[in-house]
Amino acid sequence: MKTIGIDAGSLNIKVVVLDDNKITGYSIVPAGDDGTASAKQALENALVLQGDACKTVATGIGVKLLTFVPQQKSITTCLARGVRFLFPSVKLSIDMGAESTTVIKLNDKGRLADWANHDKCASGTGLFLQQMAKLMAMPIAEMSHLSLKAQSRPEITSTCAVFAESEVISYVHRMPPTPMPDIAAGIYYSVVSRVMSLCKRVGIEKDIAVTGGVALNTGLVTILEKEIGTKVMVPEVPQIVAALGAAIIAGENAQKGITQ
Amino acid sequence: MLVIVEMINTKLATLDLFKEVNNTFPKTKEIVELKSKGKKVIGWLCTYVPEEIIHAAGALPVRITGYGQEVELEDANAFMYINNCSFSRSCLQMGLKGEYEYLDGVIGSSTCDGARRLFDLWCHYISTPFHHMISVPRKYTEQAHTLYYDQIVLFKKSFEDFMGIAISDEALLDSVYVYNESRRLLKRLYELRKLENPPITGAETMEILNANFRMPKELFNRYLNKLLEELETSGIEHKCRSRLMVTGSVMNNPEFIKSIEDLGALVVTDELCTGTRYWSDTVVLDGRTPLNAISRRYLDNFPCARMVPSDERFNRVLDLVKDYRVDGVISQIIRYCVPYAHDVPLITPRLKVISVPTLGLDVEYGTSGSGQIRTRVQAFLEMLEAKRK
Amino acid sequence: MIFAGIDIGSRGTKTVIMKDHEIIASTILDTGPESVKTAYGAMYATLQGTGLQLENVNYTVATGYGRVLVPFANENISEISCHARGINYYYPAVRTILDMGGQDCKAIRCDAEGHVTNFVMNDKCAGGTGRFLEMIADVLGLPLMEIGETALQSQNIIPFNTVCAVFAKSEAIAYLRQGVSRSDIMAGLNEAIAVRCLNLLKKVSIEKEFSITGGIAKNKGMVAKIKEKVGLEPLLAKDPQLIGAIGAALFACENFEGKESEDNGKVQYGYIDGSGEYFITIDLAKCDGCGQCIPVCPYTVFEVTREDGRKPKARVTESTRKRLSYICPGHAVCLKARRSNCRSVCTKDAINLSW
Amino acid sequence: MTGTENSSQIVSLIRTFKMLNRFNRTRSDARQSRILYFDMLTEYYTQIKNAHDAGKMIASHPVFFPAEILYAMDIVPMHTEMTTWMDALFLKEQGELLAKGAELGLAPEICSPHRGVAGMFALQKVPRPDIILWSNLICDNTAKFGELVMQITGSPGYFLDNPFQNSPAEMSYLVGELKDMIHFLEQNTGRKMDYTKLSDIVVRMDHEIELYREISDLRKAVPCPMSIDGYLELLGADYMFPGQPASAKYLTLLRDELKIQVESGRGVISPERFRLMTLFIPPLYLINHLADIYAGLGTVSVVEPMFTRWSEGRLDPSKPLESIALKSFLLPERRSMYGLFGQTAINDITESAEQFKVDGAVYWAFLGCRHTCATIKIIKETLNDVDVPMLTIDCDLVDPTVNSKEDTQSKFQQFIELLEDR
Repeated sequence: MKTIGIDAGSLNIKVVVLDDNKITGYSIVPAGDDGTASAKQALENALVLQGDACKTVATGIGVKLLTFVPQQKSITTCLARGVRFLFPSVKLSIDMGAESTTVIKLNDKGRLADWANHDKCASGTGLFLQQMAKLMAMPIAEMSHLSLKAQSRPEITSTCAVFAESEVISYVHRMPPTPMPDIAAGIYYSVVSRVMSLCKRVGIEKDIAVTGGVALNTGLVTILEKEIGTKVMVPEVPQIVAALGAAIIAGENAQKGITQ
Repeated sequence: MLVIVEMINTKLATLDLFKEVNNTFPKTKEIVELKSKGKKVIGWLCTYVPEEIIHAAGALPVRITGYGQEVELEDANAFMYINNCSFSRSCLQMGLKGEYEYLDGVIGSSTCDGARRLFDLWCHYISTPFHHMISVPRKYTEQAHTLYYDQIVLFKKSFEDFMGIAISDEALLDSVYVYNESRRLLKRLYELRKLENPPITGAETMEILNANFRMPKELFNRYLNKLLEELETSGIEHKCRSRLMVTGSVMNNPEFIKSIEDLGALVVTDELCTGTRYWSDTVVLDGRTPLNAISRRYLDNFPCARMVPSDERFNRVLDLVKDYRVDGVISQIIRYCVPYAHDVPLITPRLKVISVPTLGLDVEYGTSGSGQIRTRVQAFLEMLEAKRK
Repeated sequence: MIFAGIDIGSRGTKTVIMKDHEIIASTILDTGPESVKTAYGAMYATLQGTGLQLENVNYTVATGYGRVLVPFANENISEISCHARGINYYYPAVRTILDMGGQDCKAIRCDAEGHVTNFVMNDKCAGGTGRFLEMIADVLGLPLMEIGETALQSQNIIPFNTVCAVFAKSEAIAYLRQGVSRSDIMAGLNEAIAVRCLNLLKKVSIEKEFSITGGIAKNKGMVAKIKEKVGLEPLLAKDPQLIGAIGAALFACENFEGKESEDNGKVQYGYIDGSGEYFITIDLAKCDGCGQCIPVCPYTVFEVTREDGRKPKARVTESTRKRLSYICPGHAVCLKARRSNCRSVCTKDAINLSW
Repeated sequence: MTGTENSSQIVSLIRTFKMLNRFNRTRSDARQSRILYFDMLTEYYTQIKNAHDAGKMIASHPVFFPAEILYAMDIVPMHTEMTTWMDALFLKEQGELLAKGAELGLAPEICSPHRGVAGMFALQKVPRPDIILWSNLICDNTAKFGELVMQITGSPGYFLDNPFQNSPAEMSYLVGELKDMIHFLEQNTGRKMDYTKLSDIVVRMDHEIELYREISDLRKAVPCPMSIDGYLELLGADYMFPGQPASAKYLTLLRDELKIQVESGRGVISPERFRLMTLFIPPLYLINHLADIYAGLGTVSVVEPMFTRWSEGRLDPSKPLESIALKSFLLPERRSMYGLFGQTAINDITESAEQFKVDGAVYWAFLGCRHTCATIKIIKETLNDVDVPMLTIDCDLVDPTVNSKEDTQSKFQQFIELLEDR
């Protein structure tokens, strides 16, 4: 039985097609201005790969726009299902998307037990890293392996992303100016310590997974592993975990005969 | 190459001793040594906890302070939530990380929400053997003194049970003498800062005050005595563009004051519980028992912003401004430090009336003066100079 | 007399050259990651076409975020004082200034001479700064220059109740996804920012005349909204971004006059007591601060210091000034005993001893 | 003090309550107690509006303050925080008050109702109180805002110092403080304290505490007969009308209504899918929106351990001042919000969870209330031990700029999905 999950993120729309618990196709399309059109586009890409499909569940920040998908679920529930499907032993999963970071805790049955996302001052998100890379005039990938070469690292403490940026600027404009690798490490540590604070809120428990687009950033994941004290599992395509979860829920709903 | 002679004060050797204590705190040489010899070390949180009683029982009182600079408080944010003052969170973070694991006891006082919640969470999450909370009234009436004295007796009794000894009046008198001596020496130090070109900067004074919370009082008095002699004969004179006073929330970071003084001003006095308010009044016996005299001193001492009526504190602040000929006041208030935040619309007009402007700074505990703070302080100094012209 | 003011902001570097109170050249360039290079680059770009070199500039004042790192500046002054002084150059009647810079937003009160009497900067939250508007322009895919006009075409202003820059950005994205027009979103944001600016201005109490400085003053939508909230017609300079640099140049002019007279005078250190006159005279015009006199004197009588804004000069140390006769045996005795002394070693012949 | 005084905020509040009641009286399913509640509020603010014309004195006081003393001395009480609450709930003009508070120099981290109070008095939107009363029950904000109000209004004031713990010495200190305050009021208002009247009030107060306990017990029923709107009414009844005939009538009527509903098995929401424990107070500016969300998802707030769970203990009318002092220790808030956070506060949570058969808990983390947020982690762990998940939502009480409607709704939806998934 074929089911589909759509995750309407703020920057990308992700679609996963599941056929009897096997991922048979997925696609990632930039959201652009008109979310609905891109969602339909992403749907066609995925569907074209293997004929028609009936059961679909949507999630993500832009979910309200996908009026053409009746069944909608919250991002945390979908993430829980997706992570459980990929790594059954995981208890704690960190989703670092473009817009926000969400940490979810699973209970023994693999269901969502608790979650935490950012307190009032939001920083430490994918967009924050993008802005920092732009400020340092280098691509994110280069910044991440540059950070591994740092001797010491300046403390970037302001919680607000905009002020964290002015702190970075003040490190650049300092006499003597702070070396670039140290600043890159400082940026990464400020992102990681925000994530650690969230993990400590829900309680750190082995095994740990990292999902979302930022999980592809090896420099960040290495620093996170050092801070959290254990290896973390990163799925092959970390961006589609929520969409995968939505597809799984679509299958469950079909069995339970739920359509609304 | 242009040689600019930096005035390195090799003359104040004792100051380096104090800096050594501060840099190694909380695990300083003396504390580790005393612990190994079996001496009890008791942490206290607020200036309404009478240190003399701890000292008289033969234990070493140590003030619990947070990190020396602004750091990421991961655990404390998870345990105490982000909307509590960063002083409490910084202390809790050090406690949770085991930096104070050598403490045999923690004495709290119900002075403000931050302090009392730090005490609650410390008791709940950190296994320090002995805890005691002193309930402190917010008034100076006779009734309030009776209640506070009753609380001090309760504290002495429960502390005696814990230490397994009785604290005699003689022991209390000895402690009173040692602490009064310390207060007199600190007063002499501050008197030097009334001079036209004081021999000591605000940052150096904070180093001395910090060390004073972190070492045995007898040792501190000896060092401070030596330093005062060095100072009085050093002939060092610090010229300054403006004479400033620092007020507001609890602060222990000399770097913050240094970043102000690097701009050419001089911090000549303060109204902090880690400064003037700590040593201001001495214990006066005049016919009372030592315990009663201690109780009266601690409730009537230079008040914290929690006490009502606030005029008692404001008048003393205005006296400091006149005595030290202060040109401008820097009011640094930690976010979510409510007692001091509420005072801003009360104290600022009173200072304005005697034409002393106030610069309000919105800080976190342990800040050492970021780019934004430097800009505001520099603009403030330029404003003060323009006013003088 | 040639004076320069350079304002290194977090976003742009503004430079102004003045000849006796007359602006003869000015540039606005992007601030690069290397602030020292940016400073030199901006200075040379501005001097081009004036036929002047860096050496011809008598006095330079730096301001803005990177002011401490300008190597050729005689002095650095905070941007708050410079903006007050700068707007006073165009409109001496202005008493209240709203400076909306890249990183922060400032409300300044000043007197008739452009001296600051009170100021307040926006608190921890970055809502209402240039950076905030840049983030929103990014999200809406509009060039920064156009967001002002776009806002003016709005029919109904949508409420942005959160002031946090990051949350406002996600709200803007959500509105965009729901098909709300860019002009309505922009107008809604201008409204939220204008309210924040009004609250900031009220903290220093608003007094006529009123002006807006900094890059955002060129944003018509924002200026119109602030005018509506404050209820006063803002007097805008031709180029509001340059006000900081102009103020710095004016300070350069004032502070240079003050310093110039003292520099070529002679300074005497010493005293007369029962046993005679003991004076060491240093000719500031001749002394170039080379510092040779320091090592040669065994009693460390000399030091070289650099007073704010002036070139480095030698002087007698404070600690020895009052005890010269006990320390120094006099230049003749010293020369005989040690074959060289402060006077002999001073190539500019700037030092003279009375005994 | 005659002459027309600017009380525009009070006038519009009165107009709103009357208009609400006219509308409620037309609806057949409206709760009669809610209509009586709005009549009480109308009368309360009419008293304040006409006080000076009627030659009476107004005394402003904060939350958890013994207004019984003022009623016994025939002084018109004005509850400061509740007046800003009402503004946020019904007039939606609190933004103006908060902006004025900021202009006075109050930092955004100060509790928003208190910033609103300072703004309200500075904007002179309410009659000028003749006496400013304040106390340190329950946090630093209530302990500090009084002196600023005195500076703004120029009226004399008295600070009632509430001790930290419930020891005999502290209890007698509090009684002494009450005596001093009465002496101060007698000097400044010319009114004498009528101790027999105070004893009558204490009798009614004791009876009302019993009614609060009964109402709380009735809400243990499945399905639950009352939700959030009733919760806010209960708070208002105790803060503004302690020991008054009106509140006795209201609480009796409410108790009877709930009894009928419980006997007939009718819940306030049907089907009742999730029973929630509410910790602290939901954002007042979102209350109507929240009522819709609760109804839509079939959730109901059955217990609020920090605000509606009174301690055991009876008042003795023969010793009125001792009774009023004791009441300050019986208050539901006293165990978790002021004094040491001990085992009794933790037992409240576990017992409430079991007795009210709670499925989940929502903690409305009001960022202006620092000392309650400090206990979030301990409460969450306590609920975890009894297998009850807890959602924390950062919000404000009256300042709408702190969190958005969509953010609250999406977080709440996620939590319900979590409960469904268990």
